[in-house]
Amino acid sequence: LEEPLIFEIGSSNTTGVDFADAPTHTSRLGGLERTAEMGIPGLSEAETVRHYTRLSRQNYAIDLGLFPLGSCTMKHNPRLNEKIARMPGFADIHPLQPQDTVQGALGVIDQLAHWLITLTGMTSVAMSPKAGAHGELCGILCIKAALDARGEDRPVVLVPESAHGTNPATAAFAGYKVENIPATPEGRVDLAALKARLGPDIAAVMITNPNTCGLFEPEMKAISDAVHAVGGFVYCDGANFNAIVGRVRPGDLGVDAMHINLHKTFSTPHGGGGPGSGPVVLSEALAPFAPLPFVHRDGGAWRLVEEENVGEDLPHSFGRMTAFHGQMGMFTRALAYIMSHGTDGLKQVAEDAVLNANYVLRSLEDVLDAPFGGSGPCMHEALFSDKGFAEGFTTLDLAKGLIDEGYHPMTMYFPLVVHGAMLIEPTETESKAALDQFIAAMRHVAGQAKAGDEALKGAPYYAPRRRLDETLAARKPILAWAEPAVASGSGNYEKPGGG
Amino acid sequence: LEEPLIFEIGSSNTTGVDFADAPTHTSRLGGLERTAEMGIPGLSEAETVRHYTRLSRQNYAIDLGLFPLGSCTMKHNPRLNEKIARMPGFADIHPLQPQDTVQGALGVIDQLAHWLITLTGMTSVAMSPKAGAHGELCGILCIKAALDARGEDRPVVLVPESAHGTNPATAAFAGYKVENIPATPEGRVDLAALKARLGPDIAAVMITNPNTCGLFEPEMKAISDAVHAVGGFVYCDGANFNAIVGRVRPGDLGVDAMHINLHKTFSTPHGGGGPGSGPVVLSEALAPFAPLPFVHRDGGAWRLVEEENVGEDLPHSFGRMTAFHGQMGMFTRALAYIMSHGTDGLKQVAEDAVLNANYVLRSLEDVLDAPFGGSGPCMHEALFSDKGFAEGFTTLDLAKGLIDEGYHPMTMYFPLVVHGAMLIEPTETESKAALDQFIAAMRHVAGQAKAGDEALKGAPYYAPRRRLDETLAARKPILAWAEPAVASGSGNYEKPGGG
Amino acid sequence: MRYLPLTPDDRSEMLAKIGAASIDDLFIDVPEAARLTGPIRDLPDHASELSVERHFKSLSAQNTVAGDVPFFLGAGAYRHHVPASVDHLIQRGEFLTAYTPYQPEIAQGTLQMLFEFQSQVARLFGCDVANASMYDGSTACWEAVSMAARVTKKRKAILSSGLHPHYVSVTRTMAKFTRDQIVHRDPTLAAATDIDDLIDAVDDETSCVVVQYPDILGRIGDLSKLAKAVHAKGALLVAVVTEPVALGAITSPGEMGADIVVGEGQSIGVGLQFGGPYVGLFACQAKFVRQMPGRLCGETVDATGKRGFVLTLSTREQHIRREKATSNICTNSGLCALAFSIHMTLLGERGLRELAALNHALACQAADRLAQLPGVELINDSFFNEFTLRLPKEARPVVQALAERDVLGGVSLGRLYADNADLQNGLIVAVTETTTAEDIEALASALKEALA
Amino acid sequence: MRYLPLTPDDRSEMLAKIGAASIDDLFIDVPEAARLTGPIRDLPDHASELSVERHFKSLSAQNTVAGDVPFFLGAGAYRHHVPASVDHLIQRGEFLTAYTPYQPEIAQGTLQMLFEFQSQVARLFGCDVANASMYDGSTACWEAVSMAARVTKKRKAILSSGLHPHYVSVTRTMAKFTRDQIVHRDPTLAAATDIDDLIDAVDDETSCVVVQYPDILGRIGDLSKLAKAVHAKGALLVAVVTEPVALGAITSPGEMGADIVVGEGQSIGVGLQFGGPYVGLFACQAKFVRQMPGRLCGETVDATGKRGFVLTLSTREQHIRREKATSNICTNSGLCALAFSIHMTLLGERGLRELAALNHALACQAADRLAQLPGVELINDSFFNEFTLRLPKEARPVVQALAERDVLGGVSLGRLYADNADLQNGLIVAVTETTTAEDIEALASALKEALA
Repeated sequence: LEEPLIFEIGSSNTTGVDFADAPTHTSRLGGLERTAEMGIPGLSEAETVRHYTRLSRQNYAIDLGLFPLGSCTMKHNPRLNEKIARMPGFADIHPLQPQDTVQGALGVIDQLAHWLITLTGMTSVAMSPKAGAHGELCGILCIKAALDARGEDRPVVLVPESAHGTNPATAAFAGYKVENIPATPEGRVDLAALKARLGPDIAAVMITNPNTCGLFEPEMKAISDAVHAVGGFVYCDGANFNAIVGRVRPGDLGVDAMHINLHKTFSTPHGGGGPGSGPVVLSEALAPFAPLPFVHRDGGAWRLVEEENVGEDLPHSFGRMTAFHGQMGMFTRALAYIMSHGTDGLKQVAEDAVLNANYVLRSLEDVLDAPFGGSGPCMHEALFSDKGFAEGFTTLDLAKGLIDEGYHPMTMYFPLVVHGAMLIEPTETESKAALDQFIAAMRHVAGQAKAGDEALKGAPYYAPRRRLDETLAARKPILAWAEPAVASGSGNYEKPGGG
Repeated sequence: LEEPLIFEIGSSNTTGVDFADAPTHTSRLGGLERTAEMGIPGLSEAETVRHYTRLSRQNYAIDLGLFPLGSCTMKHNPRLNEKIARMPGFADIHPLQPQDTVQGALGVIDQLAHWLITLTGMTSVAMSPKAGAHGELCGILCIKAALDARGEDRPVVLVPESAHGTNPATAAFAGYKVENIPATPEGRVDLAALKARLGPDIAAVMITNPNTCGLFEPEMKAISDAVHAVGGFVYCDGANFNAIVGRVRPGDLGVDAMHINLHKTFSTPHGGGGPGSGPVVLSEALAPFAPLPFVHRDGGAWRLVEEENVGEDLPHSFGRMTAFHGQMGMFTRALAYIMSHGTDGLKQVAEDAVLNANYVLRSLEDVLDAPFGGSGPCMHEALFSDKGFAEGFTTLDLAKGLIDEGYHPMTMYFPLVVHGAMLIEPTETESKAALDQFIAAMRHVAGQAKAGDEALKGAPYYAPRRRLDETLAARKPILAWAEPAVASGSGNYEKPGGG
Repeated sequence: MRYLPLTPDDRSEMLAKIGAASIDDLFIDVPEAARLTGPIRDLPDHASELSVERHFKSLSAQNTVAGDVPFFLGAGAYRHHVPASVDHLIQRGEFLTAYTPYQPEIAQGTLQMLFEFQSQVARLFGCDVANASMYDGSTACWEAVSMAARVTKKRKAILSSGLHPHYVSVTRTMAKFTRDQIVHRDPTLAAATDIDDLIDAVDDETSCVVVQYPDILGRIGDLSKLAKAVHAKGALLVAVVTEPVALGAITSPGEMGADIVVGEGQSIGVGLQFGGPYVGLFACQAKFVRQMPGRLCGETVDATGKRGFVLTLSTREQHIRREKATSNICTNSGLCALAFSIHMTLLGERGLRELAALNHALACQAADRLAQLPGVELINDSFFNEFTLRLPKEARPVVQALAERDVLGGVSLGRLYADNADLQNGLIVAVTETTTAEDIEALASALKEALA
Repeated sequence: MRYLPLTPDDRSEMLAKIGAASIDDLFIDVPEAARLTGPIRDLPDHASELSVERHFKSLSAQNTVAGDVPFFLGAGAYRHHVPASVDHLIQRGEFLTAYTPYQPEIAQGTLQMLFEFQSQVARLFGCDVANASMYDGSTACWEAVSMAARVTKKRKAILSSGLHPHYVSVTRTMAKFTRDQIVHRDPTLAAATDIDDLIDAVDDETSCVVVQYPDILGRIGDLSKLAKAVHAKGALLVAVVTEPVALGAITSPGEMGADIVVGEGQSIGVGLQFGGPYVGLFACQAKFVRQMPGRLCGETVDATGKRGFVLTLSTREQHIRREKATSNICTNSGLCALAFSIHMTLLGERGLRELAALNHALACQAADRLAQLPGVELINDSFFNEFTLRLPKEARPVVQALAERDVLGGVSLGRLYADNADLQNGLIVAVTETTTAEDIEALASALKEALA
């Protein structure tokens, strides 16, 4: 059964919520009482539950199977963390309650901050960024504020070719000119080329380490030293921190700022696209410029530093990035994750993540080209290219074929430095049996792509939808529902009962 | 992907639960320390979540669609009730806590008891029965105890041909001889035949009203009077109470005992087969014999009447039917349901249940034989027969065809008085659009059965499994997992990775 | 009404299709005199979710929550930590809102789970087969007595004095009507179980001997000799396990020769819930399978040869056999069985053993600590996670006094055996992995005060 | 470790396949000096679920839960009753543990939901299109300012004095780096909004005027004239809605001519959560769609012609455009958008109107009751569910005093405008359907005491 839209089954006059009668009163709405109908449909509770239950079943999810998206780190989301986030003392408190009435919540923020600083070997952490890209922005703004404080106007940020798209976008959003750093044939930052470009116009270098080719940057400290030597700062994209957590501290490598995607390393659920949370750890040089608000331990009590009392604590703060104090619901989950794993568990996370990725790399390199496979072990993700595919067969075809094998595809066409890139990150929460099953599926579709099996071009066949026309969607955008008479695009819909 | 058994993917040495280390101690296990391995497999949490999530997706459920099982009353299960049942004051209290510490829980039981008595017009209610059949047993035992108290030994219970299987089984389980009462051609109890059989050997008559043909017994009061006239009791199977809740009180019809399936009328979730809950309302004549325990309101406090203090309150109680006090988790849900609906809502429940069933009856009677369709309106379920199907085509075929249309089949081959019976109960929580869609599907498969479409014999084609070999299962029962080398029945299984 | 989707317009259209003028026309079979008009007495109209939730929140707050205080109650219901994933999974709509799996093609989720559950229970109990669950331990116990009578064609059941008194009550109630003979006496506050007495009591009329393991006072007795004695008389040994976690630490009844092993599965996955719903476990050796009560799930193949599962051997059941069924049972405790099975899968054998070891170790600590109190005597020389103390005074008011100090200190034997003067000073104390050292100290100190 | 499935045997086998002697061989790229050996400072080994849960339970208990006391806080975050089915549905693993729907064939659940969400938000705000959500209202507000600059190619934004001060802060912070010009002053405790001032202030350099509706003090101003004035200068009108429930009672900004309407969606479905995660709403008129930030879901067809949904117009986004993107945003607030959309579906237009009517009625009751207190003055002559009182003394310590009486009595303007002496006596009081008559009385009486 196809699931119709709520607009096709609901009505403005139906509701799934009952209310007490409103007491009589004289309206004081400034003369702006709503008169026109909005056209927002309602459903009874039974219909609502069924609609969203059915919709959900058209999704792939970690709870259904391995989710090998490189750089996205789709690992198991512990249900304990969901339970904790819903405790009334965290879920049902207002961000502007008097601080005495939210000491436990401030304690969660401070405890998580403590572990993030400890794990990264940095000086402080800004907790309020709402997601990874927001954290990047926070880090770049700290750098800009620090340079402003020095009275320097450095216009350029250097970003490797292989960086996440958010890196150049963030630097540009903050007003910087973005220049690329080339990669070596081994998939790493070209240190010589970098050094050659460094100078007084360079505000910062943004590096991802482990990088997006799945490799650790062994020259990271040398890079940092070179950047610092010309007065610039080192921003590290922390998306891949889970590969080294408990084993390497970015602070020891000279990093000045790094965001941590709590949904990656610390497994808060991704929720179909968010919410994220992107705390940014900062070096001593950048710590004074961190944004508001902040939690401090002050004797026996936790205290929130906001605009009103910032002077004493953070005179150089660059300001506020968001209303309120950040993603509390993600903080509880991440702290629960850290406590559950502990020292031994976190180290094991990094080890198993890397072990699983290398196992996939070595189990597939005879059937798929691994451009940096010869460089040595990978970190937590294995990178392949489309070299050797039959004429006209692409990474996209292989990915769609994988859907029919029961899997979500890997990250495709990223990093850009590898042709038809396939970036596979199994994560540490997959069992060997699950990996073996996935490897077998990969070998099957790789065989099809290399043999030029025409059936692959039509895949997926067994998903809720066949390949979707993305060009049509962009050329004639239909972004909101309209009555069928108006929106011709809805004409395909068959009314229920047509069975 | 096929989902393997936990025994095929887990191991005795894997666990998804962490524990604190046990403090050192000297074992005092009576010399019976476990030595042998049990062979119970464990999985990590990630694997466990995935296993059960995947398994769940092989089920049909109300949350996915209309569930037209006649007499089973599969209606929407409100999520508020799930939330309430999990409040710590109900979910995390022990049945033997001092009564002062569980006053709110006793209050729930007493409040629910109050509404059940009010809605049925009876004198009291026994709350402890664990399910409908357990409630039947409770009612029959009350009757037996009452007869014992009168010094009468009446060996026979009369049950209509159309009764639920539990009725005769219960009577037999309690030591009674069971005799059938015939039905009239209009699908009702044959009052004349019943009267002819009544006499001093009759302990009770067990009637279902509305009956299992979906019809109200208009002569119910006359039946009760006749039974009472010979000194017998009237047991009413309350499985169909939802059709008349708020509109008819069984107490007004002379009923002496009736169980109420909380998961039917009051929508506690069925959970794939239970738990149920079967409180039994009792007439004045039977109330003194009700089982222990009982909740009484005693001044300002609620008091639990158990073995120790029963003398004063219920000297004639027939005893205890179960450990502790009944299905607390179902009581909270049922009480929340009653309060949520209120007077207007409960009446609407009965009206809409009956309206929906009649709509289905009249929308299908031109394509399916409705044996009692000419008798007038039905109550909350519509009954059809296989009359008119092509040679060799059965109700089972139609049912399996309905699966491919996206529906769970109706109740089949019940009641026994109709050939190839199909009993359809849409319930009040289905919308008209949902009914129309279901009716269209029914018309389609009815057409196939009447036309003798051979494809129907192979249905279902699109379910997680094709028709299963039930004969093989019964002839060579495999009821527990064994290593494949031993249990040849597991030989079909393909190891993961065979992709 | 948020749960009722029909609109007034829908209702009019539908009545028109039916050919009825009003909804009352559909209730014409109800005699005029029996029709209710006007509101239901005292019941207000429908209420918002917010107000219903408030009502229950207020009732909930009137109860002392086990997790909020030092807590030591057991006696047939145990407080264990249930992993959050268990409740998450059982709330999936496809499990929660499914019916009994009579249409196996679209119920493989429930069926495979039941097959796994049966297999877990059979292995846990040391039996060949188990059914797909029953209401609870007490009703499973009666079903076992009833089954033993069917198997042996004898009608005298001997119940151990160590059997939970509620289970004894249920058995007596049922037997009163079926006219089975029940032999039973109350326990005594002694270190040893009554196994030797049972061996003496079993005779040629005996259908079964029912023994609880560990027993109501927490004592653990070796069942091997008893099994031999029972079998020698042509009777069956029925073992009852109210705390299945114990079997992670001690040998199972099935391994010691029990024919039928029943139990209460609440400890694993289900939670306290003030006594219900719980989940009855029922296992036996293979030769008795066709006399088992309740639902059974079995393996088979579908039309294309794929493995699948179905409910089977239903010729034992009421919906097929009607008055000739082995039991009148229809409902099982499916969702609780699911919770049990998920929790057991999370534990696995290793986790179960670790859990059991932790329970036992903490119980040993508690027993030693409490036995130090003046006038307090530990009855047991063997126990798992529960033991019985003899107090220097009646236990019932002591429990009350502890509750007033916000300590839920155990179950008094006076609550369970109101009429037996010899038992009034007995207090059953249960300790699980949820018990902390501070809890034990809190009990010790409150008990000392209460006894002073 | 319960979350890590590899066994020691697995690890050995896998290392052998890889050809590595030990796990350290896989970390050879990490320079020796940077490798950590030994434990993580102060961090104990892994902890049981039970002990982690206890830790958080204890922290949770240190907070005053809004639902446990009379509660009147608003100012950008509102406590509404969220139906239980919302949280049930968002916890379905298929929603909770899915990724961004980049593979549309197996993400139609999330995609169709986003399409429905976009449609709901557009209709609610009176706009043509909405995006698939943003972090929160404050960041959506800055994105709107930034978008207006792109559309108009001008860099001066005029912010209403009624705009939430956190939103002002965020905008100022960002503008400081982008060198946009921001015009803003603090509000005054007057009955009227500053709409007339804004009309006077807009000039040819203005990219946009940003106005909150209802504003931070709860006042409601007609935006129609403002829209005309803004458009006359070639600028855009950006409206900010921090309490979307209000739009069930009053005309939406889009209907009055706003070009971009952004808002905080937390009120509907999401809950308070101490400030996050929330869900930013972003809608605009059709002609601006290609300048929108964030993710967009659009309708299309699959290879067989079936309707389906995809993320679209991604040439605006960072993963395609990199440094030329409209925003650096990657993540949205998908799960909160789902919660919003489910709650909105349950409400429907009828429910939203009923909810809004109830909020307003109770707020009127509260305002009238509190304005009776000696020395207390109601500032607003218009409001929805939130209004501002002028107290006879500084509000901040009064709020503290109320908290000591277990009443969470509102948000003091001193907390929001620490440096503005004129505002220190202001108290913002919010009232929703969760507020009872008893709550209002409790506040009135506690406030009377605190002011005495």
